[in-house]
Amino acid sequence: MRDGMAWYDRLLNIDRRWIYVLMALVVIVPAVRPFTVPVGISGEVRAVHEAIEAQPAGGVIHLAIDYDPSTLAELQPMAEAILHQCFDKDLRLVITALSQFGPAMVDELVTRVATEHGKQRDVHYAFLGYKPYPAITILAMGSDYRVPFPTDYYGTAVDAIPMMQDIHNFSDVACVVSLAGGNVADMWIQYGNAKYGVPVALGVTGVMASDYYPYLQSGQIFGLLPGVKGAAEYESLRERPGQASRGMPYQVTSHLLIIIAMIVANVGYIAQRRAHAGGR
Amino acid sequence: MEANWGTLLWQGGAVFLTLAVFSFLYADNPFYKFAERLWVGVTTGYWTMLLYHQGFRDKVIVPIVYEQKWYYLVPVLLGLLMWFRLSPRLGWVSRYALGFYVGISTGIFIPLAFKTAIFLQVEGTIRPVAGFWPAVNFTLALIGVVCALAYFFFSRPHTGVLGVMSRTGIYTLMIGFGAGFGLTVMGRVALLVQRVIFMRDYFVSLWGSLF
Amino acid sequence: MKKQIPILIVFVTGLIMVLQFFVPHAASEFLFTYANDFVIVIGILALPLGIFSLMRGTVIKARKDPRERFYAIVTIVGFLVMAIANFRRDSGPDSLAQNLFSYVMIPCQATIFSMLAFYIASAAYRAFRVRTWLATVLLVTAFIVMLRIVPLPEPFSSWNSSLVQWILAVPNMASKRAIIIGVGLGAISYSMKIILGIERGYMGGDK
Amino acid sequence: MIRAWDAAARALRAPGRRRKAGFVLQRLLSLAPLLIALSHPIAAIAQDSTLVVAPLLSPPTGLRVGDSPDDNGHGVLARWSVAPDDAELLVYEIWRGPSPTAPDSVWFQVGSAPRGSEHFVYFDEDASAQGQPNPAFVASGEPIHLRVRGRSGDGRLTAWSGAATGVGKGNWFHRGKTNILVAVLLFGGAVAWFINSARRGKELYIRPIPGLGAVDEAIGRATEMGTPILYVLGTGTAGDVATIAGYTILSRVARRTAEYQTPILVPVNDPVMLAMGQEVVKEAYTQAGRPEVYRADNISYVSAMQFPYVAAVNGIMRREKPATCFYMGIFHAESLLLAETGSGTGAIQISGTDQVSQIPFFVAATDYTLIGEELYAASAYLSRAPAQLGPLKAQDYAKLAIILIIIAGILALTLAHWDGILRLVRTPV
Repeated sequence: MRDGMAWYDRLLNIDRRWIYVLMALVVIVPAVRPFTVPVGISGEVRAVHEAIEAQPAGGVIHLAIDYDPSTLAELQPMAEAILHQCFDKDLRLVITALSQFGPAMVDELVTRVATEHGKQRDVHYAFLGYKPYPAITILAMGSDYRVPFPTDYYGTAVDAIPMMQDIHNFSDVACVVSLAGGNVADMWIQYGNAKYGVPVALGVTGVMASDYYPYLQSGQIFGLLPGVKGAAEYESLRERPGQASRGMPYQVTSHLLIIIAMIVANVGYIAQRRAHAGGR
Repeated sequence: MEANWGTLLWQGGAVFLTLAVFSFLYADNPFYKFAERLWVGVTTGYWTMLLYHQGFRDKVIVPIVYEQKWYYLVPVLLGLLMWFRLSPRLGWVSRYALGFYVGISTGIFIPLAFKTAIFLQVEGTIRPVAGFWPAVNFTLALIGVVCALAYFFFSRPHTGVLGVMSRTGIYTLMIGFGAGFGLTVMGRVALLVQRVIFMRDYFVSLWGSLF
Repeated sequence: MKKQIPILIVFVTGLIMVLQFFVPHAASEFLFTYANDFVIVIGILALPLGIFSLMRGTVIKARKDPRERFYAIVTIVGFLVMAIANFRRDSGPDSLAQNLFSYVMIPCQATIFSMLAFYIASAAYRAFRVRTWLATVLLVTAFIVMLRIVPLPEPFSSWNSSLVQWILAVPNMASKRAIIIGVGLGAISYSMKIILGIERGYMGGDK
Repeated sequence: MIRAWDAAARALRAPGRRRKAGFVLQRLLSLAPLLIALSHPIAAIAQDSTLVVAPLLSPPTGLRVGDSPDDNGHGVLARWSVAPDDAELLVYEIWRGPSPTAPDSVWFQVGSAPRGSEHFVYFDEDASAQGQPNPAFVASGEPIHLRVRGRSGDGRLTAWSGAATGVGKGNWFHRGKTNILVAVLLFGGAVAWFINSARRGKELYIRPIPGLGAVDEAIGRATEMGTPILYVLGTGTAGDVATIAGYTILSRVARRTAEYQTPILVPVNDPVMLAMGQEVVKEAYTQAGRPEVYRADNISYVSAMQFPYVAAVNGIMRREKPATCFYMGIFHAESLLLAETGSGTGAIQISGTDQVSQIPFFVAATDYTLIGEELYAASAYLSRAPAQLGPLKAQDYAKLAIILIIIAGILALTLAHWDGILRLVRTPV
């Protein structure tokens, strides 16, 4: 042990391995002993929740699940929370997937959640599937869902789907919620909202979020779910903790650790500078 | 839970490798070195066959053998020139292939970069401004962009007005870096959590099948 | 012969590909695909060079140092087993190839990626100090942005969340835009130097 | 068969015969087994039978079909004048048929355009879809027959516009890319101009780049400590400009290490990069007059995949303990994995990348960082050759021009509501 060291020098020279140990601890503790943390709810998340909540039973929501497996970790919890909400409220769902590697994953997710709620395909929800060129597809859906999707994901003619009988285009849905890991989000704003005037809300990854706040201010989107935090907020609005809420304790403890490490280092640094300046 | 011993064994291997890689955090050690060397070997084997199935077959065998597109012999010939690298005296022959490789890549890059890095950025920055606070923020963002670009002026000394702008610019850049750093923590922690849960679940299921 | 012709090849192919961008005709599309396949095929056929280099390095180390022999065997056996296991294009769900992929490659990859959580913490501790004004700005921004995850009492939580939004939408966006534009211009002018044969360091120096 | 269909379709469409239409539909349904193969026309008819409730609105007029510009020949452009009832409509539907006089039943919809539109580009370049010939395929040079009608939000339709015919052909210039072409020519011209004026002996200044001033010191340090130098080119490919910039700096560094006889280790993750790296280092040693010190094995291929590459390079760092590490090129998540390991071994680290998302980690964890464009300016800074410094001047003027265009564009849009400048910089998708 280096005995001659002043306390501030010690703060400045903590072996990085101690930080590794602490980091390991703060993620192992919630894994072994789960606990919950309160989440503050922001207006842009509440807006999405309320828009769906305001629908009467039988109302129609278009859920556009436009992410692919690479951004699944952040966006799947949102999709799940919204599906639960819509099925709880007996809404009807039009579901599309405009990302190339998305459809199989969406099918798996929607079937699972619907089964949980005892909801039937084609009666309570319709999964239309994937078509390339999102911009063109969105434009075409504005005229009629049947133009880009003559049949749904499972090959059923859309005309033969009971739920779709009175649903032709965006004027028949209350709003579009697009969960996107890429620029499909922009296309919903440019074509869905700007051309056809359908209200659009977005769920995006944490990194993308900052690019979409301006659209919130300009009213081109009515709500925004930013990353895992947005998902966790949404889940806590549903009072149904899911993946995102379960992930939050880890995030809180680890962020706190890094913040404390930064404070410790800087307290040491300032004290050291003071001491050296005083000694001279 | 029903135990599938084969799967449990493979998972045990995965847990061992996970711990071996993590052990590098303490210091380099034989376990890490074992995991690293095994991983490098297995990956190279995987990559080789992947390139064979998806690249060599689709871009060499199919066009030449099945579709008789003889002009695909040209890139193949160039690819073979790369092998002259192995000869100390004739290594320079591979430069012919490198010439095509670099020329094609950079030629494709130039107009595309104009589009994505210049035109799309300029288009994204030109927005109408309405309302007081949006106008303030917008002006600040614009000043930020201009000053940060001033930092990248190379052909003039950073003194006078340019000096002030470039100082402002580097501060703007630093705010961007700080934000980028702070934003990334979340995703990295999520990855670590996945690993921890993977190991927890393994030990739980191991315990369950042993007792 | 050794240098002039490759530089000439770079010039001609580069120029053709620049022009190709502006031509939508089907012939131009064909040219693009064909040229792109040049890059892909050269890359594929160069792979034996890589494998040779890896194996040579492994063997040389093992010859020099007996303690390396075990690791050399691990690498070579790993390579051969995985290559043979993947000989068929589609291996079944419980095949050796699939198991090696799921239980060797994936866990190693996920683990080293997740080590970033440790490194990001130690980097924050070590690097974020109030040494200069510039360093302080970096530190304070990172601090504020990280604080958004921590539950704070109201009204601090909403203050912080608005501040973070502002940082992301204004200075952060400005910084990114400027870097992208600067990088774009730098890379374009660099590419032009490459095509014109002024930049030839990548082919071994100026002379 | 087809004729029977046409009769049925006509019966269904004629207003005032709806009851009969229902009857016909019933008869048709009894024929179902026979007709399954023709499910598409059934759907069209069934759909129409529900829609022809109200009297038809008046149709869009003056339909013309011609080649759509700026494409590879698999597209036609339809133009029309909006229907008098445009305000009541939701969309215009564009339908295609085998000939202008073909019966209604064989036409099918190929696209739609929001109300108020007066044109539609019908583009389909796939000759086959899912193994079947694609009926919507637009063959280059063959006539395409189209007609248009409007549809309102509540399902009312306009009558058909007259059919029109056009041919798609491949075009030799994309007019939407004119602005990019002009930019390429102007910028290329400026680069050439400044290279020339520099060669004619005009003194050119270059501002100091902090990271590069430290290169010599860093090499010296490794030499003093008797350790090798590690040079990492990242996880790009030999065709990426940032990676090539990394090679140029490598060639400078290698020449210096040849003089000092300090080994330089270059692990790469791509076989083409391996060949290029050996070429560069070998040449550098030859130019430094020490070809005998060159070791080809020091430039080694490690792994083609990102993370095994990092694992191996991290291993090299801990085992060989290089006193100096360079990271120049394209880096992704590995930036911090490498830089933290390097800092743990106490190495001096100099980094440079064009990847916006990774610069923060290099700034935090390495001693010097070339930020974005500085990576590209490095070769000019190191060589000071006039041909190298000239283009920098062009870059600076381009930056100035960009700043002015942005400001002018915003002012025009905000004060005069004129989007001309914005349209000037807009590029096709």
